[in-house]
Amino acid sequence: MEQPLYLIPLFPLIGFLLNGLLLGRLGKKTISFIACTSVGLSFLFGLKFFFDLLSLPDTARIIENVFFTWIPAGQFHVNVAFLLDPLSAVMVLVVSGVSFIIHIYSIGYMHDDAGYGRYFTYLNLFVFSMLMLVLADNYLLMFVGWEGVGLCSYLLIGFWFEKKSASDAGKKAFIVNRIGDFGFLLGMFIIFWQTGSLDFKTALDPAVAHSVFAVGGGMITAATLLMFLGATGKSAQIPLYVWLPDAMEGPTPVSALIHAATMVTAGVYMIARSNVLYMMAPATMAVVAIVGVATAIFAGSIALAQNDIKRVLAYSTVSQLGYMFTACGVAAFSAGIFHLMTHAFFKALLFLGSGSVIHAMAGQQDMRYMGGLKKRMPITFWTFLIATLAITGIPGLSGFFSKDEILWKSFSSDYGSIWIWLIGLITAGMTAFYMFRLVFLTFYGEERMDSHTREHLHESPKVMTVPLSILAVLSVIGGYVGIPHILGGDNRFEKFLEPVMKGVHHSVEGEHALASAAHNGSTELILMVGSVVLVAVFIYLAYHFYIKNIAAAGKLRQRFSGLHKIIYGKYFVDELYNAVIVQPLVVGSKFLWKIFDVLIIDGFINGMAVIIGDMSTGLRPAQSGILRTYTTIFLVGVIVILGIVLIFG
Amino acid sequence: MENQILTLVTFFPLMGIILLLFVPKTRHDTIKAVSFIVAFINLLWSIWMYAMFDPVASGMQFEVNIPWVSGFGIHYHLGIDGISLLLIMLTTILSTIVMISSWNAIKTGVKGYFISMLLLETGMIGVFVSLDLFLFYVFWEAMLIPMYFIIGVWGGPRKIYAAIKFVLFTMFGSLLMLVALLYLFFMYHGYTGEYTFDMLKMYEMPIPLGAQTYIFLAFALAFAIKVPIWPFHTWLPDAHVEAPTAGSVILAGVLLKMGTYGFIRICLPMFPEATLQFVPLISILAIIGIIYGALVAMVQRDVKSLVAFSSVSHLGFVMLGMFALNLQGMEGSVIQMINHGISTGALFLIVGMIYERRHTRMIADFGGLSKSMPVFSTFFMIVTLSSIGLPFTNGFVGEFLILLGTFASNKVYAVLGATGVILAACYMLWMLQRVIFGKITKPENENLKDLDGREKLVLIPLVILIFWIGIYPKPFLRRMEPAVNDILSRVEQAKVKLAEMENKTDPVVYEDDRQLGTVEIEGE
Amino acid sequence: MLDLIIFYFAAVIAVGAAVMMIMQRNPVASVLYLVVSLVAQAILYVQLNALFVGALLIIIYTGAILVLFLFVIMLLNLRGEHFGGKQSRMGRASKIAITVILFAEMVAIFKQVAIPERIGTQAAAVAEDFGSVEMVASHLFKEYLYPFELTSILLLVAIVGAVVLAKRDKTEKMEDA
Amino acid sequence: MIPIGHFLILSAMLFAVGAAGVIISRNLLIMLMSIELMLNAANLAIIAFSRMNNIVDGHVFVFIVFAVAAAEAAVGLAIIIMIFRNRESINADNFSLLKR
Repeated sequence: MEQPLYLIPLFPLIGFLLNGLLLGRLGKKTISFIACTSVGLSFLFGLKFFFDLLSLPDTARIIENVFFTWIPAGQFHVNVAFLLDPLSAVMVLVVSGVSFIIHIYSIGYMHDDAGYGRYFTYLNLFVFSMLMLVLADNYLLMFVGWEGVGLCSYLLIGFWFEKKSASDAGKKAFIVNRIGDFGFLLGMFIIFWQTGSLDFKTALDPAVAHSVFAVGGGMITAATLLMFLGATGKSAQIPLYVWLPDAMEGPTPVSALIHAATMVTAGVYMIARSNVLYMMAPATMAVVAIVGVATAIFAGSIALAQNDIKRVLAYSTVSQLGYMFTACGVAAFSAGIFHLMTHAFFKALLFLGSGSVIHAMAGQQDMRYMGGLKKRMPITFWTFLIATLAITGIPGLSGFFSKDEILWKSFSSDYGSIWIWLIGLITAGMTAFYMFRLVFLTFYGEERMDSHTREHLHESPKVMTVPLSILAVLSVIGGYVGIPHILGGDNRFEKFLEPVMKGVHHSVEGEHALASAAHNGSTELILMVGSVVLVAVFIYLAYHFYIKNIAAAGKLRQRFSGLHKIIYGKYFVDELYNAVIVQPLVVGSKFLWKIFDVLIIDGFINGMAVIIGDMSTGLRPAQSGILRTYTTIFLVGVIVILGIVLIFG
Repeated sequence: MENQILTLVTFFPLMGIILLLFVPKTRHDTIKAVSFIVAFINLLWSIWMYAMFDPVASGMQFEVNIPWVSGFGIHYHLGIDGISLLLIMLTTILSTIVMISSWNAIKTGVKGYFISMLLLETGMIGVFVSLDLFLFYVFWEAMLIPMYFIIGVWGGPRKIYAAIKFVLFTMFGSLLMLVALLYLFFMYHGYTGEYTFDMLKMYEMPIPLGAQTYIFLAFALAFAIKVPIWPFHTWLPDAHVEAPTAGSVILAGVLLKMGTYGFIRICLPMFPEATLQFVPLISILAIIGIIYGALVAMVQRDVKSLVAFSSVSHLGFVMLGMFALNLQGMEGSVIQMINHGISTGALFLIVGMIYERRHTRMIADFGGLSKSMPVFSTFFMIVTLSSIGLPFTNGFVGEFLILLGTFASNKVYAVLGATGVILAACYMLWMLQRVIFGKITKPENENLKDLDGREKLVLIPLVILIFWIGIYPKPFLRRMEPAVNDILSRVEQAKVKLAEMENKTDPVVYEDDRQLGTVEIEGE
Repeated sequence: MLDLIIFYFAAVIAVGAAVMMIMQRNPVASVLYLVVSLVAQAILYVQLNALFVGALLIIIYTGAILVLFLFVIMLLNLRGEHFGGKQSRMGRASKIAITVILFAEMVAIFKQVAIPERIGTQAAAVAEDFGSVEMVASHLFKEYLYPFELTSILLLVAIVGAVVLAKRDKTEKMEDA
Repeated sequence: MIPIGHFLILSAMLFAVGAAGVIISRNLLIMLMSIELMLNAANLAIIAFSRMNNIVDGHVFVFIVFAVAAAEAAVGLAIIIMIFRNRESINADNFSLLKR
């Protein structure tokens, strides 16, 4: 079915161009009107096409829109073309919906900022790029969005460019992402030269893929691993997660939109999109699952000891993204996307809530100087609490359904194992602990801020609290589209995505996993209850340390001061990268320049020049400058030549 | 008229010089206006030519072939295919832009400067249209002279050193080329009894492998110095740093392309067997250039020399793609030539603009310009990003096709080459951060004037091209495809021939070689 | 016989005047000796049936070039100290030796290279109008038209060059100001 | 009649005298005159050969040489005037700036 899908990304692009080209000439109202309307329109068009899609029969749920030929070179041929299938429909709705809410929120949050117009310009560009990413019908166009969102992330992290830490963070994000993109590029090359196309239709056709790749073969493993490298960059997984915590230098709505809800999930989307290929490379699947779960617990543990409210959330995001990759790694792609969606709601809410807090605290981000905000900012508090409950997986809220499905799949799937499940479970406990630590430190207890800040504490304006409320609602109900069978639901979300997950159904193992899932109903229930109990225990622990017995936390910290130092220092990974990669590169480059270029190559050249120059100096007296000497020598020369002619001629 | 379009485009700037001779040297504005108008009209001619160019036909178009020095078989033989068409367009566009950009920068010797610029334009276009080796050589050398003066007279503090280094490096290579060219001349006579320098005829000459190797090396060295391929690059940073802005733009934008064009026009189709043998060597040097240029660029303190080293890196990509010897790689290589001309040219213009304001190019002297010069910073960022190769800018199309092609021919090369993509982001963004981001630390930077209308006029066409090639490169790719296919078919034939030769054990090659030796003596 | 006498007469005057010319310290005297030498050479031209060219020689040289020399000498108002002192005897002797060797070699070359029988003997009779104005002119304006036109450009350039060189440097002063 | 060889030897002699003038004299004017003399010596040879071969083209060459000589004298004298103006001398040995 052909539909004008380009309407979805078109409006943010127009908004970007309008705001960008007329920068500095528009009033704040106009700017925000343009920006919000454009994103709102694309959300509406997204909805329209989503319902168009629903009206189609299950098996034919694909809307296409070929725009023009982008790069033709011999057999290589790539279009600018869009594709809407259930997977991208989910993404489009999440992206444009959350973006719209955050745009509204930003009107309030950024109101007093000097770079108001610039901010919305970048934000619209981001939405455009992200929609390109999810709507693309081939890998290359997806890569355009992929890099485009990276660029916007760079611009928005470094939004307050006068702060060196901000522009540093932006640069770091871009370069680390580039390392991932390097993998993405090479992965694309393999896919193109093997399947002859970068179009999803061809390259991701199971029949084509099976005809050119051997299951578990070197080529497919290399391709998927390289693509996964791209995903680790964009979605902040080990070893390329380091940029995301630093990315918190950007304005908080940006952290909510880009670094929690949408951009960082692009890697998950990409892997889910390429499920056909991933399912053919079991080795890669194992790597994905292990990296995912390792990142989850690693980042979760770092989050335990951070004091900056946004950093806790950032590490939490890394950790939750780890969950999503774990899901992909155990072939539960739709569970990963499900978690992606619920996470987008509650994590955006958490960030916006923290933004509201920071706004009220006049920029203070350190939780040690907060406390007792519950009374002063009730709406923020309640919405924040809902999101916290959602992320910890309290039954009935969205996070519960998605997280539990991942844990169950990692236990039951043939690709999973009990160890992955166990680590995932511990991470869930950690999540509960650090999230409630955050809530208790921020909203409960005594007010630790200075008196000046205290006087100015206030609830945020409506333009900020209404988005919070909307997201809170979504955080609660977002999970009900995918109630698992065991709880009496029929997991409509997974069913809806089924046509895209061709790889899962194509491979025998996948079917087997599904079958076993249906059979072990009681196990699933037991595990579910177990994880809820564990979460409750950790919430109590947080309550114990940060409300009831504050001294105990300090004692504990002293007791394990070494461990605390390591965790607080984020395992010193940044320092390690700096010492092992960055410094040698800089020093080596200086060596190449000063020693190799200047000393050796130029030394050789200039040395030749000096030698010739010295030889010439030796001959210089011959050039006396006296005209008659020259003519005399000239005549003697003539005589000699004539003589030679006479004698030998 | 249609038949003479190439002659017109090539020599129209010379007409401008004649006009300029009648303008008194104190009337600066008239001189500038005349040169700009001449360059602009030439741009219009070239656009007309572009419009008339048949995009699907293979072979040369607008051919002109009249005897020049008939005694030696030298012909005035011009003609273009898709590759040279694009390079000519690049030349005329950059030349026009450079005329505007030099408006305020040049204060002394204005007349001589603009005469040199116009002469340079003729020389550059001449190289791209010549189909006669002798004519090619004449233009190749002719363009050295104005460039020498532009660097040596209107350059920076070490201008003489830089100018002489530039000329000596180039001359060293081109003398070898001259020898090789004469060798070919006599060899062709030996085969057919006809004296000619005609490239198209030389394409058809079966050159024995042994001789090909040496001639290829001689030509390749001349071109490699011009490109420049590592390790022949050290003249480039010096020349760029010392040259005036316009000189740098033309140098990076067009002059370097003459080297790569030489490879594509002469080395590949004329010596395909030798080319195949030298693929590993050139590819490895290109990769070293990519990585080395990027690394060294990273630690530069002068913005201009940073951009100069980034050129080494980018030209490494061009060479890598070309020697992938497949359609994607070579098309990417050609489009990357254009891209590099646009992006790096724009970067040099931008550096020049800031230099006019602050009279320094040291990175450490800047910082926070985004605050005082937002428009400037926006342009700077766009151009930098295109240089990094962000999708939907021109750089991406080129780099992607190059790496795609290289991947098909050799995976290791592609992987190594792709690291350049990462490093490009490193050095460019680091530079960007130190120049336009951060706090304003130097009081001089606080009240800098943002770009005026003239400067915007200079940059906007380039930015439009950056996005045009990035988003809709089809018109360009389509025009070059027949030409690239022509060249590749020659290389393919050579592949078959080499394979046959390996199967047969009798030394055909050596017999040919001996025959050649006698032929040569006859010729002399 | 008469021819031979005239030849020797003119030859001796030509060489003698030339030698005197280079021996003079005063340029005015040199010019006059050069005139004498050239007139003698003109006689030899006539003997070689080159009547027109011989006439040109006198007109152009004595009439134009040497007058130009005299003008310049008068203009410069030269005095003795401008000419420089004497030079060493050794230097002069060696230089004379060089010229003598040069002469000898040239003679030897003529002997060796040119066809002896034709050089040694008198040339064959030529057409009546050989060397006449008409004949030279028809060659000049038919076969050698381009070189002739080029010559005029050469003269033009020389005039411009001479004017530029000899005039006082006004432009430099203007640039200084 | 006179054998051509006589003229050639005379021409050589005049040429040698001119050359001697150039290398011996220090007076720039006389050097210039010597050059004129050498040109005329060559002219004489050309005329002689022309007569010998019965080709009148030689006369045309002589004609062109006259033009060259005139041009040369004009430029040469202009240079001498300029030098004299700047340096108050026409002694060739005084102009050895190249040596430094």
